[in-house]
Amino acid sequence: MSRARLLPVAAWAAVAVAAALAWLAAGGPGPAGAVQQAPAEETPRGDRLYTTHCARCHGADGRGATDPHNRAPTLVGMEAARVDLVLRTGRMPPADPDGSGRGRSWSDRDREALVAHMTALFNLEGPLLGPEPGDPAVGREVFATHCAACHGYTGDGGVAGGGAIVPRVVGLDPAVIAQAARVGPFQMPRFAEGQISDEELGDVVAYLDEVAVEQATPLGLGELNPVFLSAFAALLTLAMILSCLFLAGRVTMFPDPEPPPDVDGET
Amino acid sequence: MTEKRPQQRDEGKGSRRDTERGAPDRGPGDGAHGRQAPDHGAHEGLYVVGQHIPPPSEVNDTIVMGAAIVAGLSAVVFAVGLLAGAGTGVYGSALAVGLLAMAIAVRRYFAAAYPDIEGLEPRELPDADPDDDEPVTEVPPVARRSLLQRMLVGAATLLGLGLAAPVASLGPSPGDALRRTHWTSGRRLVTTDGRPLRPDDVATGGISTVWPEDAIEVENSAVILVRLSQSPPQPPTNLDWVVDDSLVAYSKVCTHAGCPVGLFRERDDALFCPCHQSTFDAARGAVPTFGPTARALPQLPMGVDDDGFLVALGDFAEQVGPAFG
Amino acid sequence: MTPLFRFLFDALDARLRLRKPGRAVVNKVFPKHWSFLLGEVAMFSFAILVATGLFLTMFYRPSAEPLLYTGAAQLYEGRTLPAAYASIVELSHDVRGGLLFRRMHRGAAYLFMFATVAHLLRILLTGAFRRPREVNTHIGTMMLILVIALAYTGQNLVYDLLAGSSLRIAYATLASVPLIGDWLVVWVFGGEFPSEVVSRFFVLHILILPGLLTGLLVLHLALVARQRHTQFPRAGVDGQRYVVGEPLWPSQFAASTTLVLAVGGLVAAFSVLVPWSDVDLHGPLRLGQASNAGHAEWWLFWLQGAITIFPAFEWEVLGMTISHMLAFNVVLPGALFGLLFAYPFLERRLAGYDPDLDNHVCSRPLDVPVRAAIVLGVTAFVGMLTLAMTNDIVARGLRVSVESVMWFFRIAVLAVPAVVAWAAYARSRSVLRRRRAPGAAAGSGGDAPGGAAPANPKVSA
Amino acid sequence: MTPLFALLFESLDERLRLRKPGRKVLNKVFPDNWSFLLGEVALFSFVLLVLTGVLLTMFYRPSTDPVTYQGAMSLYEGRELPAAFESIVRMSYDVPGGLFFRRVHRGASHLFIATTVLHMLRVLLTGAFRRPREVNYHVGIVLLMLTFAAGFTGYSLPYDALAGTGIRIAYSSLLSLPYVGEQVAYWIFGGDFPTGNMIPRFFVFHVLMIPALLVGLITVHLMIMVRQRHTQFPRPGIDGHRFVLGKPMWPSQFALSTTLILWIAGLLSAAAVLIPWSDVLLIGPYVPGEVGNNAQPDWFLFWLEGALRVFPPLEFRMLGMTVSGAFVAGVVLPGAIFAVLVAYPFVERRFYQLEGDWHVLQNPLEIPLRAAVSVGTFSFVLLLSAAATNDILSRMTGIPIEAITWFFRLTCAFVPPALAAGFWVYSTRRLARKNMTVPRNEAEASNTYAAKAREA
Repeated sequence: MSRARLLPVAAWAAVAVAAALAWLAAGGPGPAGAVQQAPAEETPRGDRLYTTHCARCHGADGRGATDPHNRAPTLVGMEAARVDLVLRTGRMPPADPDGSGRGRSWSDRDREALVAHMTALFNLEGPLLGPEPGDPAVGREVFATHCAACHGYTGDGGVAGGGAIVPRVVGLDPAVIAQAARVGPFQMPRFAEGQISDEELGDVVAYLDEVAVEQATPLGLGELNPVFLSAFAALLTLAMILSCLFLAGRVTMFPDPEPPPDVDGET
Repeated sequence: MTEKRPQQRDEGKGSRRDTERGAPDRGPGDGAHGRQAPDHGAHEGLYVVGQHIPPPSEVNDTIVMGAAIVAGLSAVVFAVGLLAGAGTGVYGSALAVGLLAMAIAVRRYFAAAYPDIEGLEPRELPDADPDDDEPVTEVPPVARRSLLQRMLVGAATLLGLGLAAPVASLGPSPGDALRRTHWTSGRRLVTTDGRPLRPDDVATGGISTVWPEDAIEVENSAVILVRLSQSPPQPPTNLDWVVDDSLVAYSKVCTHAGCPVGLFRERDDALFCPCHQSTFDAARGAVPTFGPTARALPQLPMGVDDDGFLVALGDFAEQVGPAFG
Repeated sequence: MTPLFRFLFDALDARLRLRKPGRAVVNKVFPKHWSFLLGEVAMFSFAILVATGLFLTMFYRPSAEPLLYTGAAQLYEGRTLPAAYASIVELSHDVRGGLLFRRMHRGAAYLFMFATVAHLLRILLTGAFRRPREVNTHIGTMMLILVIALAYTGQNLVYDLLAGSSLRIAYATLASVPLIGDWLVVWVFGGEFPSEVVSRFFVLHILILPGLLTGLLVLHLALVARQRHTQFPRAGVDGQRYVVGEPLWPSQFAASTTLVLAVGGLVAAFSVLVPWSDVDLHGPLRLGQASNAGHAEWWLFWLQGAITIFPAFEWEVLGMTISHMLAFNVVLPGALFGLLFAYPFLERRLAGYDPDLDNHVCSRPLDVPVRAAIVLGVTAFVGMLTLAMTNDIVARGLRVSVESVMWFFRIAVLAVPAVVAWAAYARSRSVLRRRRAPGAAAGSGGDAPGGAAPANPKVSA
Repeated sequence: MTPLFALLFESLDERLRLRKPGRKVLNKVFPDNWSFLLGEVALFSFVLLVLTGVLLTMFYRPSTDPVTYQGAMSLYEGRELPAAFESIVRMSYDVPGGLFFRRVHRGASHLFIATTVLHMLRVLLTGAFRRPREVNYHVGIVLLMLTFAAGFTGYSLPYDALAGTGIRIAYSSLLSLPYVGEQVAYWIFGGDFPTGNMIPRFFVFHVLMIPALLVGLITVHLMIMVRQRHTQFPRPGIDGHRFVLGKPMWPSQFALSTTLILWIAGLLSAAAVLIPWSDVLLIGPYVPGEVGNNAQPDWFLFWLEGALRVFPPLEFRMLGMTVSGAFVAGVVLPGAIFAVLVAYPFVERRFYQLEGDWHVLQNPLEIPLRAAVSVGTFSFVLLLSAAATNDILSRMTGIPIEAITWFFRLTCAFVPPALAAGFWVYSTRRLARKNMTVPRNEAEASNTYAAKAREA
């Protein structure tokens, strides 16, 4: 019986744990940072960083290579935004020689120096975007129209098939969000000014910040995907069954037969 | 704690608590037995005082049949009238006549087929009444009884069916509404907020959801505009409907369960439905490459008008959206 | 009985042992008297209301948001209407059968109201409310209140101009309650007039009130079955111990089936002939618009009559406002229903019944002078109020000034009931005196106790 | 008993003679086993659903007409929303307790459906459906369908983007009916999706028709149960065929049930605080032509969603009708599963030539057919449900979704039959090992039970 008494307690412990898990599964809070426009200037620091980390594949002239075991693209004339994005997300230099995986995470100072250096060296095109957060309400509508299809209504991400995973975009650096929308990295489609204006990008950033801070319950849960909710429904039911076990006198269903008492209960 | 006092499962007689406590098994009939009803011949708990056996009557039978026929017919009139869009007066009166006729039929039938009983019921029902199921009393069968019964049942059925007719009012008849969309030749492609699009508004590898300029957010006309980046479109894509060799438009309504196909994988030009993961190859006429759907997304005939805006050249060639029919 | 049906019945019987309880049911005896069918009529019209109502809910839009109507009604084609009214116009003009079912719903509602009141009067006049049936009388009274509430909410869902007037009156009535009036308004309307009222009334009308009504109906019938019917005195029958009448099967079943079909048929017929609830020309509720001769529905005449003819006043008492509305739209109906609830005990006290004696035999309306006086008097009072509401029409008809008609009613409303009550009292005394005369016991089936006379010697003495 | 209450009771009793029937009710015996409480939990959560639901109807607006939201929710302040979604936002942000009661309502619905299913499983596995209780078993199955209907319509009413997508899919399944699909869909939706009548109608379905049917059928369910008495598990030395053994309604069972409903209410309130059931505000209102990634229905419809996801592409015309994957997976398959449930009691009775009435429950492993069929069916349903989470799985494991889908296609096709066969073989062997046979009638059953007892 004492074990039965413990059961509901155990159930609630389980609820708490699962909630924490779900929260982690949902990504938890992300970092937030500021950006400045990077000037085009050659600096010794940038030069050092480039030669140590980039030149091996992209070559000192930044023209990349095309031999089978090194397919580094040319950097000349590439969008500055794309370079900045790749560095911010730590995709370069690659962890694995085949160009996949995430490498080191750059300090802002290094990254800015490197981008500035490369901009000067290989005249990278276009501006670096660092939108200021705008109106979240407008942002929600823009997000629903252009982004939700892949990233989910709450920016939670998902799958895109073909092994492609759509990343969670909540709590990212505004610059990452804005530049990703413009340059369309990897599998992601591009969105031109004509589709999402710069200030609309700011609005989207504001909306995603809103999502990042939204915590609907004391467990820190935001709005959950039905699958995670179903896990909680299961826990709730489980807790209920445990309660029944606890409340009911008789728990065994088909008892082992024992010799019948003298009263005879035959039909 | 349990002693075995026999207990009939099927009669709520006695109280189990008494049984378990070993108290005398008092049936709920107690108190009732004292009273004796005047002896009119007790019959299964009902004291029949008197009953009048109806004499067989051809006239009566004819009335029943006539009324039943009228009821059935007017039920049909009601249904047909309603469906055929006749005036309220027509099917309304039909319903009225039908119900009234049915009333007469039922009334006359019972008057003929059953005795008119007057009985005494004790206020305390004796609970221990015999468990037999003889009819209250024998009635000489009405002439053509089974026929009458069948006609009554028939009329009742027709009435029931007739009263089901209003179901048809619940929605218009679809016609070919589901096979047409709002796309016609010269219709501009506009975004959800109504801006007409020029080809260069969609970046390479970009997508955009567009509508006919006069039917924004009309589900069936949703179109997804794709700027292919990897490979130029090739058959079965209709190349005449492709603008500057990379801009192609498909219906956004999934051919499986009708979700909007909003997800574009730029690397392999694949359109992907997030609901059930149907995958379409945007470069090859959006033929399904994976998932539960069997049909390609219809391609929108698209061109550019004199002002340089994207326009439709006509409606979709194939049926849009999930399968039906 | 067709083989299939017999097979199903036997299968069920083998599992549920239906025969015996079944027989108890089919042997239930129903006294044979037309007035005992009033209740059934009410029940059947309720059934019709549910059936047609379900159909109507498929098209009704419980919302006052402006909506562009595009349909067959020339009057409103291409105009923006409140969604509720638009859906009513759509029902009447664009939905096959819509107008008929709307009319049937309204017609059945009127029948329901009428039959319920008539049933209540039968109970009151024949003393069917006496012990042991006070409980069921109270349930019945609550059902009457629910019926009125249902009719009222339903009539306003149409959201036409008249609904506008009646909603405003309800708003004013609620507001007139001292101290909590403004709260009541907010709770019912959800804010300033009219705000949420449509969706609120919709839920009340299709969900809450019908739910309560169904529950009470079941209880009402269960109690009738448990306590057996009352019945009119019959020679040679000890009505205190036996009910005389027709068994449920086949006689009463035949009667009821006929009745339900007849009710349906009549309602349908009237719906073809009478334009119940055609509101096209009223136009939608628009704030700040009202129409002349905006009469309430007939079953509310007595209330509107009360606030029409009685002089207006407004007193400040202890910081509360005691207004004309409060007196005649809150206190007056409250008092009447209070009297209705109290009446069984009141009569027992006034007529001095033995409180431990059950009564199962109905007495004739004039058997108890007190009852005759009170019931008929109050009925006359409500009737006069009802007439009073038509004062403008009377004035037009008789070509006299409304004021004089009003003054006539101000007096008549008080005088007529008094006269009626006095007359009834006197008449019933004389009736009793005549019955006590020798050789008059015949019609009264008097093997007492409780033959004809109220089950108590004191009264007839 | 307080004097007032005593007075009331006495006067009522004088008029209605309540004591005798009252005693019958109070003496009704409830077998005490935890699994018999599942049904009660379902009943009580339904009660809670009605209570909270009535409250919610006071604020919900069944309409999709655009209205401008003014309130505390900054995301939507001053913007145009469909009235239904606007009322949900208002309910959640501007009505005191609104969000809480919405969550309690949703949580109770999860509990309602889950316990209904479990109750049904208990009845199926232990053979409580056998004659004379087939009728009540079928009533129960109809109740189960109604709970699904109630759950789906309720999920749709907020008219958020997920709900809209769900309605869209339901509409497509209706369309896929051969021949009549279009007309039926038009009848239910009042036109081509999305219509203005859609949400008002779902509202009426959800608050009026389905609950009315539920209440009616629950009453029938309970009345039949009372009339037929409870089944019960075998108890040594008790002739369960002739006696029900358990707690009388008063006081034991009354106490238990009261505890139970209070406990449920408490549990649900706690859950409503901790878990964001039915928070849909960030998801936003439904806009035709838009859908978000990982759009799932509620868990109890996962099996249908899963069927739609894993069913191989199929679409051909035959006899002038279109047979599509959506039709087979969304209409035929569930129909078949429910058909199996409905038919099973008769199949079993025929298969083993069972005789007479059965009132004592039976270990499913002692009757191979039941073990095989139930395990097969429910493993199938569970696998389909799992298949509905393929995108989440793919995302968590990194395995491409195509692979996962193929995995489920194969498992759904082969695992359930394998499991069924396995259980068949196991339970047959088990019977042989205990040298038992499947009893033909209850007497035989109790004899074998007594025999086992003597061995023991």
